[in-house]
Amino acid sequence: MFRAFARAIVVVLGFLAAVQVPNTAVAASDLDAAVAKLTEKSFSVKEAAIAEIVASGDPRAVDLLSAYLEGGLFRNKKTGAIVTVEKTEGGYLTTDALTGSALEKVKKRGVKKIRINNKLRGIVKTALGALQLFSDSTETRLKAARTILANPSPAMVGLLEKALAQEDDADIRESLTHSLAALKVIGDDPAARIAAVSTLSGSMDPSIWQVLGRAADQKDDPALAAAAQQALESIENQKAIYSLIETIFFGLSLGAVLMLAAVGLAITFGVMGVINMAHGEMLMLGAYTTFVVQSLMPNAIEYSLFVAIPAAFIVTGLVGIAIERSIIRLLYGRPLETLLATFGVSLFLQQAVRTIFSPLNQPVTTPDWMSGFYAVNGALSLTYNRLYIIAFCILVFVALLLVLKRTPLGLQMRAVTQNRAMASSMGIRTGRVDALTFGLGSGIAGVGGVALSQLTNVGPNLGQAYIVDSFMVVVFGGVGNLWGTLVGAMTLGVANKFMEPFTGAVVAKILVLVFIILFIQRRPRGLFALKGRAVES
Amino acid sequence: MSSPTRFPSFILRSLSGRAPVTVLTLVLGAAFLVPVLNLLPESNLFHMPTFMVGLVGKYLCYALLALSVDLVWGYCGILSLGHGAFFALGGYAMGMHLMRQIGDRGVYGHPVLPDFMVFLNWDVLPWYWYGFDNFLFAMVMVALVPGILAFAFGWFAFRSRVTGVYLSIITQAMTYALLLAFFRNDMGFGGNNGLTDFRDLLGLDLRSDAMRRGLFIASALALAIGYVLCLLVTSSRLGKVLVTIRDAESRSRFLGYRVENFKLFVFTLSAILAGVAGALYVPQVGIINPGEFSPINSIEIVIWVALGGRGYLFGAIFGALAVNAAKSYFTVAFPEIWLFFLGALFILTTLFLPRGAAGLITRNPDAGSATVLPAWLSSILPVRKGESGS
Amino acid sequence: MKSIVNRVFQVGAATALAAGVALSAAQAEETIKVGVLHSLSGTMAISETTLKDTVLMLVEEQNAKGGLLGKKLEAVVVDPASDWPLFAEKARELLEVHKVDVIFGNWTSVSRKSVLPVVEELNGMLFYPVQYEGEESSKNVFYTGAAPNQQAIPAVDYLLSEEGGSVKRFVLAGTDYVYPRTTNKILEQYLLDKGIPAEDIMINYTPFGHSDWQTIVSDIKTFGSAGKKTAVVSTVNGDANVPFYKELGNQGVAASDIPVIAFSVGEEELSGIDTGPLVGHLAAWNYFMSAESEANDAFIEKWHAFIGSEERVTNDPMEAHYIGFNMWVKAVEAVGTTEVDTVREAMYGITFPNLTGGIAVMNTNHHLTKPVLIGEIQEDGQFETVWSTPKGVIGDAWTDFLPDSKMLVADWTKPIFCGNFNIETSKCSGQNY
Amino acid sequence: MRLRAMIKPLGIAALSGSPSDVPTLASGSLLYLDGVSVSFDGFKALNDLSMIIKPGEMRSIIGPNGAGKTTMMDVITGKTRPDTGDVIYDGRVDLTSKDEATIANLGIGRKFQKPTVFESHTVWDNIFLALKQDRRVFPVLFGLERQTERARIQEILETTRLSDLGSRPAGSLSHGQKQWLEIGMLLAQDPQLLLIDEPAAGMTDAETEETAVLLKDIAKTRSVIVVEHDMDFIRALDVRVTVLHEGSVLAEGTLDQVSANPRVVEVYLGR
Repeated sequence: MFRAFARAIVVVLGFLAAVQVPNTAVAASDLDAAVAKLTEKSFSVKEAAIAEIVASGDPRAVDLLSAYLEGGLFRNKKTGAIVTVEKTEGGYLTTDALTGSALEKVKKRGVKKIRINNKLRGIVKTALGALQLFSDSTETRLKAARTILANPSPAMVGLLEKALAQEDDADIRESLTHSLAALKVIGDDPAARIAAVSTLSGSMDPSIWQVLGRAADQKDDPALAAAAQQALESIENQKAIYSLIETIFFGLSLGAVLMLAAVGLAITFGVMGVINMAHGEMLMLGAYTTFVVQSLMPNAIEYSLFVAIPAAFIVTGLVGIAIERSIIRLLYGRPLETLLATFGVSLFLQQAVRTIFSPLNQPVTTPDWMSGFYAVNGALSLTYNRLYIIAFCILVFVALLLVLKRTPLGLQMRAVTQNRAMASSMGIRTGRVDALTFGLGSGIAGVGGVALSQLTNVGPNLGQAYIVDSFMVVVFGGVGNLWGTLVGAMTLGVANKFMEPFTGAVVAKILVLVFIILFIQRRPRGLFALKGRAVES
Repeated sequence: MSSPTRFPSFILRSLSGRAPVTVLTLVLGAAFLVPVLNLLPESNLFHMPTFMVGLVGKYLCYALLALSVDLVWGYCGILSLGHGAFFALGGYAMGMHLMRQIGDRGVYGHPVLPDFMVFLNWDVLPWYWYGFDNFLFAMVMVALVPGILAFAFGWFAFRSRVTGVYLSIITQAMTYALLLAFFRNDMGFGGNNGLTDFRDLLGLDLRSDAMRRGLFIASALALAIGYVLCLLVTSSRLGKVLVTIRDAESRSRFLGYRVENFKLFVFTLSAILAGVAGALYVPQVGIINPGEFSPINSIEIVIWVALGGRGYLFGAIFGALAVNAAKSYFTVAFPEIWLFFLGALFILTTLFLPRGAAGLITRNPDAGSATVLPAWLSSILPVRKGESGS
Repeated sequence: MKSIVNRVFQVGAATALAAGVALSAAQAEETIKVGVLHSLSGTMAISETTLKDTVLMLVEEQNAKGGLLGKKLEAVVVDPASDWPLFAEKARELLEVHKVDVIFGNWTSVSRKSVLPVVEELNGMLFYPVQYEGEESSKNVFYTGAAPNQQAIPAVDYLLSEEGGSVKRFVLAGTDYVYPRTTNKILEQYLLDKGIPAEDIMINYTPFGHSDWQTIVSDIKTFGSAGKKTAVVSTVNGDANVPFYKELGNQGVAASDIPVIAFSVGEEELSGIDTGPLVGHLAAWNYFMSAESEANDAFIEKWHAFIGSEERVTNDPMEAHYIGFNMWVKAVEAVGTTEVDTVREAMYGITFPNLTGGIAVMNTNHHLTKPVLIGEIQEDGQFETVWSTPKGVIGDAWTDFLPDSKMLVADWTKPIFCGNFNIETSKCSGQNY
Repeated sequence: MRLRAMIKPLGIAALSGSPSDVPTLASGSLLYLDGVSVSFDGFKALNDLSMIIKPGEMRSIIGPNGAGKTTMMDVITGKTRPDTGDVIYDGRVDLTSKDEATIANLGIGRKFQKPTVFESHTVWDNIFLALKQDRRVFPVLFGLERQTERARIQEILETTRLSDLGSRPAGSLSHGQKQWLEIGMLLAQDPQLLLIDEPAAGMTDAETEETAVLLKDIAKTRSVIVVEHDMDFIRALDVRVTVLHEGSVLAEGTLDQVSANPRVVEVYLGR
């Protein structure tokens, strides 16, 4: 650890020297030489090269290091030139990384990526942080300040103070102040140390907890240790609250996944009474549709999901209608036999995707806007994809509720499922309604599959992984009740997540299943059972 | 008088139908013939390879399992999607006995602990492994463990009047929970790998051909006994009550039959049969692992029964044999696409053979009434007395 | 009633017929039969289908070279359908009915354990190509995948080294089955021996196919925020990896903060993931597709041609089959027969070049000597080798880090001739030979 | 209105008073319902219903759809638990805590509106299963058909005119035959109290008449409650009539009395 610090110091000292002598005393050829050293095999040589690049004070250093960090620096195997590349048909267009001049087109294996490892990444990040602390962009400066906060080194004090003096932005100032305080905690002045601890207390940044943790552990200055300990305790209390919120969030998002997985089944099984073992495969088809849509529009991945959702609905809906018209239609009144036939369908569909798409998992890309997280603070961050999934789940639920309650199809659907003969005699074309209902259930399952494709494997086994859970949710909520499915899914999700920290994931799942078994004893028709005479018959 | 009569000798009668005679002849015939064919020299045209003996032996265990499902589903309307659990528990009880029989011949040479406990650094044998070194104790457990689980599960579920798909789904939850539990290495049942590397049973080497023949005969006898037992139960007065529960549960209650007790009885009996099937299965395939608890396995059992003909005991046996033979054949003949065949088989049978294969060979009991009865009902009507015994 | 009997017999006859056809085919044309025992359906098809194709490719290639001992090779493919007892049944069928000379197969430990008694009883020969937990050496099995000392231990050594980031805290995360359990037991002991205190080791198990990783990733983040460099050693199995890595990416666990080193994630697993957020996470294997050697280039080219797609990747178990198959061919050619015992003895000391450079050697404990590589995940789903052992590491069947196995050795040459010889008591326990 | 409160203004002083009087009140009755209410999702199917059936009494219940007739039967036979109120059988047994099987074994038989027979059993077996016997599992398992039972079955089949159909599956019977079979099953149960829901539905006039005769015959030795819509049939029965409306008793008396009651007319004809 100390050696890592020492290197960081070297890096930044080099930088400071450059700042103080702004008129580039370092010749451009030094940068060339330093960059060339990056291609050496030894990681310690590379490390020295990074220090030299920073020390060069060359304005190109930021771009070069950023490219290096992101794995965008290559060496032309033939000419030895350091280049950045752009993918094109049949190979790469290369550009000289140092001069920016376009070079020749090469084959894929004609260039070699300049290697980096995790340790170098850390060093480059810190160096970039230092370099970018005076950038014009507030965003870049904030990022730089946060990077430094993650790993400040004493040699940076001057730099940080200078930056703080110039800075107006409150967030950046806070980061800088915290970095300085973190450095003071390990500084020489005992009074300043205690003062720094009080500056840091209440912070919700994990890197500060580390600073305080180290301060609380040290034995030389008991007063400091006590102060740090106290600061940590108050943070712990806050963390406990945030961790509770986090658990609820996890639970709700798991519930949303269960809901999306089960909601199609709530129609095909819940409303129509078809024990639909092929439901999982409808999820699978939805996920594969996402894959196909993404491979059809590789340049617009950001929007692919908006295409995939209706596409999945239509594809799986049509498959559902086809299944209903060809098989299930013949089995009304024989609910248990639908189990067997749909099980056959499920085997068939699994093998079909295996034959068409290969048995391997297919890569589905997560759009950038769904990646990452919203950091409330250091203790609580909500991942975007989960937030979107919860929102999506609610959206699907509301849409489905509206279809069932407010559209003629919904009305006919309820009429047919409640009294087929009566509905038919009132002129409702029951066959058509059956097909559409099953299509709706399948289509919604397909939409759920789009959501699942963002979370899990898209492969032939996707359906199998969710079918049992889906049935549990629908039955627990009460067959035939959409609200039951929603509440059931959320209850199971949250219960699971609250148990998991104590019992581990496996036992939590077992306990949830046992809970369902016991619950069904208490309420043999699920959470939202219909009461009265109609149910009995 | 045209009404059927009942004598104390109804036992003989129930066994003297055409189906019982055929089934028992075939099963007992196989018990005798297969070992004999296996004993023939390999050059002989009729020689049956040991591989086939083991394979058919395995099918017979599946047939007994299917029989147990048919008893509850076909006769009492309880669609259990968790019968694989009872089968697996019986298998584990047998597996634990076989593990203890290994003794100090494990790879680590530990005198008591099975290998998987040794390399997970266990020091002592968990208490629930006690007694399994004794063959009789283990055999009692084979019946008792699934029986007690079924009794406890049924006690709660039937008393609370959980019926229909709700019951099906909680049986599925039960086997799924057990699957997850047995996967845990901390449970002390070998986790995912389960129990394997068995050596001998009753002092005889499990790998010897003689042992295989012995196990085959045992499986055939168990199937025959299980069949006779089911036959007696279904043709007794209790069997009739079961059918009334299947067809009109609440009506049976108003007649004064305590439905939950009848269900409990038949469910427990069925679980014990499944456990016995599992116990015979394990030494023949050489491994028992949590995969047997997987919900899909239990659904498959139901499919054998449906395919063979629900509510016909011989149908269940036939379904189990046919589907598994087809599976063995397809997985070799069309390894890449056999699921298409199996899937199509299930769909087509459901659509065109609503009464299963058994429906093909039994006449509709009252052809004239076919138009009166709903299709599903006629599909489960028992065959005319004396014809099938079911 | 007649029809039921007929039907039973028909199905039985069909099975017998299938067996018979195979038999008569064998008599018609003298071939050397290669059994392929990989799941083509069910949960494991995802990984094993590729290995089936690899063996088919190797067989085709060998036939193009003129076959073996003047005979054509014939692959017999069966589908054990990810059903473990079915593995035993199919193995028996391959050996007894199809009379194959060698079997290439299995992926999961449980399937190997299921097949083991069968190949031992019928004296077959099985090549097992996947990294595994060790603690086994059967006379009838050649283990061409990595033993724990060829994967897990070097990986941890790398993490402990300065270059690997001088890691001080470890999360051992795995799926709850025997491979992770054993590997983690070994690693735990190894780390304790290296002076890592017990409170800096967190062990976590999840069920198969676990898909909701929120809590665990969050726990890892918390565990990693204690001020010491933290890394995750992942023995998470197949399907569960995609949601695991997605969650890591989403919760912003970057490789430079908390690197994850995996033993079950290869190129094929990555081909199903968007690897953007995973760049810098690690894996330890004996082979990476990115390895630069002419043999590897040729192998990849052949693979692409065989499978008909430039997109398909190669991975470590494929190389294991490649080495195992070629070693077997060499051994058979050397002794001029496929008779199992003769070939087995000829296998010892056989060498074959690795695709990554260097030479693999088959040892008398039935494990290979192979180099160990650490690779970083790249944007394109490939691994970039960041570290490798200077020379090949001898696969150790019995780990030195578990109290009950450190006194065991495997050596299938005389005088020991035992897969689990106890050097303290000089006993060979529980063998049937 | 609770029964006691209702009785008081009628001047039956002996019956009014503290709750401890309830057994006294119920003691003379075979069936005693007091203040029974049942609601489904807010809908009050029974609303403070009170009624007394004496031993050997036959009673007709009429009322428009939704008046609570079937729910009342459900409550008596244990299918539905009342939210409030007492249901006491034979002056001592609280039926609200018993399940259907117990109540049936206590001697209460029920015939459903829609004939419910065991369609896949023969007519003979339907009667056989209904016969009064030990209903516990093991006695049933080992129980064999005795000679006396066979005679009794034969007798019932003759009473219900199904002698020739003994070996037919019950599912193949006509609607009327099923009604008769169900009555036969009731007889086989040998109950003290019969609850009969619309026995004449779907019968020809001649059959209806015969049914009325049969029921009157049965009522000589037992109590019978008949729910019916067919006024001719009720007239033929010639018994006391209770009119239910919206879950409680609207009127009680002879058929002529209740049909003269303006409120009954209003309920039946609407305004």
